[in-house]
Amino acid sequence: MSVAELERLVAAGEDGLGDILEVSMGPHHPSTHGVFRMDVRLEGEKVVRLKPVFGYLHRNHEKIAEHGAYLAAIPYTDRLDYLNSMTNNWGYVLAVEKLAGIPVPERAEYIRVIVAELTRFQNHAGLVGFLLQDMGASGTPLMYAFREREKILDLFESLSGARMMCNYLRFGGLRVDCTAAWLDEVRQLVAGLPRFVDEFEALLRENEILMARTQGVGVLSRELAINAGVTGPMLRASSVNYDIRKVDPYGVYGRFDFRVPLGDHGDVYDRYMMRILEMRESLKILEQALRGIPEGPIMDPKTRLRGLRPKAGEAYGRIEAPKGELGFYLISDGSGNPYRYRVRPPSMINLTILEDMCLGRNVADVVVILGSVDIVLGEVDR
Amino acid sequence: MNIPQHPWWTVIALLLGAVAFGITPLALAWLWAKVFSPQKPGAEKNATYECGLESKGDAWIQFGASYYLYAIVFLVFDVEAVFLLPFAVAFTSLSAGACLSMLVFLVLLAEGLVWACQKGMLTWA
Amino acid sequence: MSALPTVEDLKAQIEASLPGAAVTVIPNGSPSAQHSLLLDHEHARAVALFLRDHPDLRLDFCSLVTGVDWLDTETTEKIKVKKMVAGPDGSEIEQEVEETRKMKVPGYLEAIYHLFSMEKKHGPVILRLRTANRTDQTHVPSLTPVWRSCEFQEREAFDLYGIVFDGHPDLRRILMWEGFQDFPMRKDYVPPADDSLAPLPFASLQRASTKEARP
Amino acid sequence: MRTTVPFLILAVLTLAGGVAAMTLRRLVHCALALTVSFAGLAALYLNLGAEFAGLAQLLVYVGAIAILIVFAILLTRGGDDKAEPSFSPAGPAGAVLALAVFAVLAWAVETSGLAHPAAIPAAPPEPMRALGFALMQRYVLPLEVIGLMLTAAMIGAVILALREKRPQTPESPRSAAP
Amino acid sequence: MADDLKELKIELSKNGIFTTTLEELYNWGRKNSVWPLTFGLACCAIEMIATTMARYDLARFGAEVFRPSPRQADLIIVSGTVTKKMAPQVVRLYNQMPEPKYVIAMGACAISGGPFRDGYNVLRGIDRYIPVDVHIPGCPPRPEALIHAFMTLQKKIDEQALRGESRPRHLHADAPSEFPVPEFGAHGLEPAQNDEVFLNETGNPLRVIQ
Amino acid sequence: MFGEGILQGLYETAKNFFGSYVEKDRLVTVQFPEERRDLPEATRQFPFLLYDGNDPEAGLRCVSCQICEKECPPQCIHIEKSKDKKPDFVGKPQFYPAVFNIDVSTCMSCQICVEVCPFDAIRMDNEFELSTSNRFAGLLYTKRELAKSNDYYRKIHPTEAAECDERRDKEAEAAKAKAAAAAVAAAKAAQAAEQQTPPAASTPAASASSAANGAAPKPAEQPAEKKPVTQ
Amino acid sequence: MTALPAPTADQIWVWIKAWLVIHTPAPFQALVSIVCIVAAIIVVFASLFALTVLLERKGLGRIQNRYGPNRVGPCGILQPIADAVKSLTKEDIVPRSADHVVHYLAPLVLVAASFLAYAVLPIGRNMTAVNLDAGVLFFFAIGAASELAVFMAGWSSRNKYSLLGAMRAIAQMVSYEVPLILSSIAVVMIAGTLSTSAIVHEQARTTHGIAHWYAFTPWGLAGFILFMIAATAVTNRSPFDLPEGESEIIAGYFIEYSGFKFALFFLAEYLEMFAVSGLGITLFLGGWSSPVSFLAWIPSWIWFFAKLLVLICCFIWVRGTLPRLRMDQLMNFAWKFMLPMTLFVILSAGIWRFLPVTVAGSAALGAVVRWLVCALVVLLPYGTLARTLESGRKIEKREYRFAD
Repeated sequence: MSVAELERLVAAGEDGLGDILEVSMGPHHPSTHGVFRMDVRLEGEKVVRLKPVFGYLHRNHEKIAEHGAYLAAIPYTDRLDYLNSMTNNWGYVLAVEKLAGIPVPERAEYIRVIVAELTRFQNHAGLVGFLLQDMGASGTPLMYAFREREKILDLFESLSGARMMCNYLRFGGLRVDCTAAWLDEVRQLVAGLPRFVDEFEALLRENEILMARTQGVGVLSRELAINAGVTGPMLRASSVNYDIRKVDPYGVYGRFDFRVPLGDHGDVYDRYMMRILEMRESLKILEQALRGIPEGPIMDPKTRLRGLRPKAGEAYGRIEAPKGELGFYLISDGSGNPYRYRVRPPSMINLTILEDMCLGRNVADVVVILGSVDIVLGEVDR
Repeated sequence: MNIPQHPWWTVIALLLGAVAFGITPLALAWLWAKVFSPQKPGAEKNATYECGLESKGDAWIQFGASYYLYAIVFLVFDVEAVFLLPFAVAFTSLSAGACLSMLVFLVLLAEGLVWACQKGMLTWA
Repeated sequence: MSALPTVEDLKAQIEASLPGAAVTVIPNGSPSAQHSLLLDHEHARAVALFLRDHPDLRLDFCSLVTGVDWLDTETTEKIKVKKMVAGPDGSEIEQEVEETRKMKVPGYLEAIYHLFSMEKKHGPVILRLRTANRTDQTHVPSLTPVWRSCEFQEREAFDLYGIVFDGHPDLRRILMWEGFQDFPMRKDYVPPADDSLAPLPFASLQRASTKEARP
Repeated sequence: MRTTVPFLILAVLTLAGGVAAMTLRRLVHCALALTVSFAGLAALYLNLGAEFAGLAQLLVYVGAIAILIVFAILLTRGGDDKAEPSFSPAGPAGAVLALAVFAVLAWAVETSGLAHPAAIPAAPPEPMRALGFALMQRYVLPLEVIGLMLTAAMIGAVILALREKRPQTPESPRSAAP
Repeated sequence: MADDLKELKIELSKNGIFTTTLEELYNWGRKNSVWPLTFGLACCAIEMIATTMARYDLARFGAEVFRPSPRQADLIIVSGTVTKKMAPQVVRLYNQMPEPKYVIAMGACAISGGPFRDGYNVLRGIDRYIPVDVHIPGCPPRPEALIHAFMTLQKKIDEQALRGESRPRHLHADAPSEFPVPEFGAHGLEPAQNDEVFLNETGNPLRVIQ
Repeated sequence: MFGEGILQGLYETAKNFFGSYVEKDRLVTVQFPEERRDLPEATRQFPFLLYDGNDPEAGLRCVSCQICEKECPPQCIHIEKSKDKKPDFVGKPQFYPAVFNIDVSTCMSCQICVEVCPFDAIRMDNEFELSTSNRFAGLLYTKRELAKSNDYYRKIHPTEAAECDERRDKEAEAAKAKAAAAAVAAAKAAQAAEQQTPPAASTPAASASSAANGAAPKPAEQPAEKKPVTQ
Repeated sequence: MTALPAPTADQIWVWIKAWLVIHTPAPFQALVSIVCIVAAIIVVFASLFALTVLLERKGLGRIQNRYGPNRVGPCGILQPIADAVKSLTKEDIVPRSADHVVHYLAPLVLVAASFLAYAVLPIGRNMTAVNLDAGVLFFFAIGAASELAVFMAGWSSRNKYSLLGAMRAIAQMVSYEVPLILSSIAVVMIAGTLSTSAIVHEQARTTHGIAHWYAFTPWGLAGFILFMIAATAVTNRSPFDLPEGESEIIAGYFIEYSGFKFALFFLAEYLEMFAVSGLGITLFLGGWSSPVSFLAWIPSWIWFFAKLLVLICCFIWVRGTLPRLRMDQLMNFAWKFMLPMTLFVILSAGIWRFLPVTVAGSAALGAVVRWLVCALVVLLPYGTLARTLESGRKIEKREYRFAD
């Protein structure tokens, strides 16, 4: 080895940080929750830059909806956030109801709450399972989560005919009414679900590895969260009390007694716990809704589904979807199809601050942070 | 056994056996490919996998120094273990004084470790 | 939800605090009655900051950003024009003639912002920014410096509508690939010819994927 | 024959490893070849009946030193850098140095009693235990010195590494460059 | 199918018992150890995950070993909408899998673009670029339907001959094992389809109707 | 902090492991294809066409009105109207589909075709074992494959079918009564006209709006009819 | 060969081998003997690998409320064979830019190193393949090769993820090898030998019908637990499976391996797990000996494999439960917890020897005092270390507030 060489090595040693490794994580990656990609620059294993790249599932939902009738868009909304078709339906029909001024019967509102909260429950259970999967828990929590999810999907199927793509809500009400037997099944399920949440918590809530992996990781400050338009459990984990069910109550949410859990640290653990606590609150809402559900029609017979032509104008309807504020913005030009149809996808906007949360952290943290954001690519890319 | 057997012959045989155990299926697989299922390399197929994208930049880059430190500390403790082993074998018949001197040896190293710890050097970057 | 001033009051407040700002109220005819404010480009960011930081408004949460494409429209109007026409006697006389004139109203692209307040828990206030036309003057000021939440959504409007947001930190295509040249959400976008539905088993399925927006 | 044939094989292996380590073009290959050489040396020890020395050689050299070398290569130049052509300006000097070391060793061996088979004492019945006793009684002071040296080495490494640790910005200037 | 079987039988008798048993062993091993690639695109991916979960348990067929690296996978389940932006990646992943490899197009989108086929960024069926073994209609197909498709695939594997002209693609030395990756163009993918793959039942390339 | 959380987790999984041998709840696998769960009645996969009686061609309810074709969100239905007409179940001459194709490789199982069909002619099947290696022929269902009998419908959707049958029976009866009444009216015009109320709500057009309005059950709302003597 | 050993159940395998050997011509006897040993090790542990893979898949299934593979052959027992056939006939891909020679050698080195470790494991009474004086040292020395093999695999693939995986793997194996060796040194101290057979013999002695397993002493128990934790890490098993951390770096260092080479990695990983568990059994759990003398009639090799099976089940159980650690936590755990703890275990073992067996004339009291003192030497540092392990970041149970 020559002296010059040695000097070069010493210089390299002074530098000491090593080269930057540019890795693209995704679009095919086990824990990017679909075809999401992060262009990551690594120094060793530390992330020094992270650029989210998406659009790999951009399937032109908005364009298609602008070409179709108002009714035809409902089954497409199922496929936005494909884990939560019921709440997607609700967001859309809410916007149409606002746009066209359609009233909704009370019984329909109650059933909407029931299906929406069941949806929220299964979304959160699944998310927690996926999050732990990202942490390498070899599938067990995910299996337990899906075990319960299947029970909920069974209910959805016997109500609406499909497991995932329910296509159940209609502007002005619902597609079909539920039977008393179905409600009884829901009651039975709701009575059994707390046991699952308990089991889930026992499995991992106090697990040292989980706490070490999540506490203090991916901290999101209150100010940044608000400014970046983060919504949903992620926002509340950063101790912002903002839940559209409380702030801008839609449907009959104003009638129910439930609480909004808030986190103080804004880290992954808080986000994880928000989901678990919200599952419990959902069960509370479900109990009340099941108690209070009135008899009556589910649809105003005057409502036109086929060939709806709202007056020219626009409306923005938003709901608290499991992932955050799901909004639909519609502009009508008086014709049978929306002139502009726009989805406010919560998980896409929640991704805005992904880089801020990941900088300086480990590769392993990145997947956990991403997991805690709870994205669904169908919604991010639409 | 009446035949003088050096134990290392068994080790060598085991080594050969293990290598054969590894090579045989590889050879079989090669044979299978020859006879039935031809290998079909291709520009895309034999490209580096990177999440479905074309790999950009080389993987063989200069790595950060944090790994190196661990290797050195490991080396130190490996050597320590090598000295510990004869001591451990003789331990039952050693005097307390000898044991104390080994304790000193250990404490010296442990102290170094604690010092490194306090300097934050054993915190993974 | 605390009380939010009406759009007219908002307009007055803004114009009082920011001299020179031109704010137009765009009424909304639907039952939702969500009226909006059209801002001028020069003062858009100042207005946004004002709305965000005003202690009574605190519109700290920009929920939705979207682009809309309004096509060039042709309006025909009948106007009476005085014209010299040849009189019956061969001389020119002035006569009122009814004439239909086609007016081409240039279309424009619009960026729409829906603002809410997380602190005051009210909203929405809707802002609109319009480009001059759809072809070469498609710039509007970016509001990303005011609200981070606009970052991806403005990029999306850029990607799909071609609205250029001046001052955006990282204005690249977001959903389509780099190198894609069209703005597919525009109303007059036509997919490439080789992109027909064929070969589907029945040809009549060629649906209006290339059709224009219905009137 | 029984002792010489294995010896020859192992010696050739060791030497081949060494030569390969000098001549191969890819540094990681050199390191791996060096490992083969280490392993060959360990096998030579074992062949001589020095079980402890041989296994310790494996443990320390193959297990730790080789890793260290590999890390050093990856840390300094990535993996792909080719070694320089075999004859660098420092080459002849190295050769002279190697010869000198060899000469000294040869002289030492020749003058010590080990060169004469008759002088080799019979191996103790429990070599490990004997080694332990020797280490803890006769060589206890060297042991402590070794302990001190090891600690010093560790501290030295830490200090070296400490210099490299500096406040890091998320976007270091180098990474900003394309 | 019946013709295939007959041909297979004749072929088998020609090759003697050795090939027969070898073939049986080969097919038996392949069909019972189909490891899918961890690869989900959209809605169908959730049903694919549900299929591996406790209720449906794809593991019973020995297929729960989802490998994240294409090098170790046998099966790529194209589960969901393939967009034009994603299509090159899917093809590349398929290319990077070792032979024998199988493709299941799960759900309407993967087969034909499904409900989204009107979209400007949606590929109208992954079979334009890679050969698909089994199609499952549905949007999304139920987990049972995926299991059924999986069994269809197993049956297909089981019927494949080791020798003779009817042997599957991967046993032909000259049949391609990788397919050109489409490139991003200014308006769409180029080329819009691969004529060597996109064939109708008669084996003729399907032309795009202009 | 001492590992108790880990131990608790291990206890939970052990409970599930041993529980799987004794408790039904901890071994939830349904071993498809040998074991099958009963599909709920509402389950929908792909549409099929209903026919009455035994002849799939003659009994086909579809009158080729093409509403479903128009309303289908993914546009997967293709209908070609017949040139001639054939009588439907009430004896009214109607068109029938010369070609009725559904591309199940595109169908999104949304059931909107069922909702909008005014003739109870299209319903959702619950068959899902449809995987095929035949991309084109295997996934294009023609009229022949789509036509299924009313008995089949009764089997897979008993409640819905009963409702539908009842409605159609009423319609048929009403039509018959109307025809009878018309016949009677031809003879004794004045008397019969007073007795018979025209069943306005039961025309196909009216049931169209009912189906479109979320298939709200409404037979109860229908005006009570005097049951005419039939057979 | 003077006499065959008695063909008891305990010695049946030894007897069979001896029988084979004495029935071969004298010049080949040594060869036959060696071949017997080698074949036995390879066959037994390769089949154990197949069994374990199946067991793991089915066990994980049960933990997750499902069946696991059950359709290939009766109850799915032919599943591993199907996998083997598939792997054998799978195409082998070597990336173009890879270092082909090293890429090819890596799995072979790994498998060879894994098999070599079995040479010194006493899998039954008189059933140690090679009774080396420095058996334990041999085991660790051989283990060093597997680190290199992993590096070779990861580096030669020239894939970013595989290189990350390889770096992780080496850093991890290197860090946990130290506690692994140190915790076994405690046993060597008390046993006074490095020979594995001698260590087992030492533990096979009984007092009042209870064997002298080192796991029955406080330092031995602590040492065993530490040893097994380190073993989990060294063999890259969950929750220390970072080098192949699927959710982060896809498949880690063997990301580019296909066909049977990949299967060899799989095999080697399991073989290492068996080997290191076997060493744990040898060192702490009395090897092939029975814990209580009235169960001594059960053949020794059954004892060994029963214990091995139990440990394997524990590995599976842990894998089915725990999430993975992060790299920095893993390293912290090794250097700031495992290493000091093993040093205290050594200290405890030293104290154990120097404490009197009887106190005030009572053996029972002596035993109690010895137990308490040694346990304290381990437990006190455990308490402090567990507390300070995450001193930089506070890890705590949290309470949450709710807004109405």
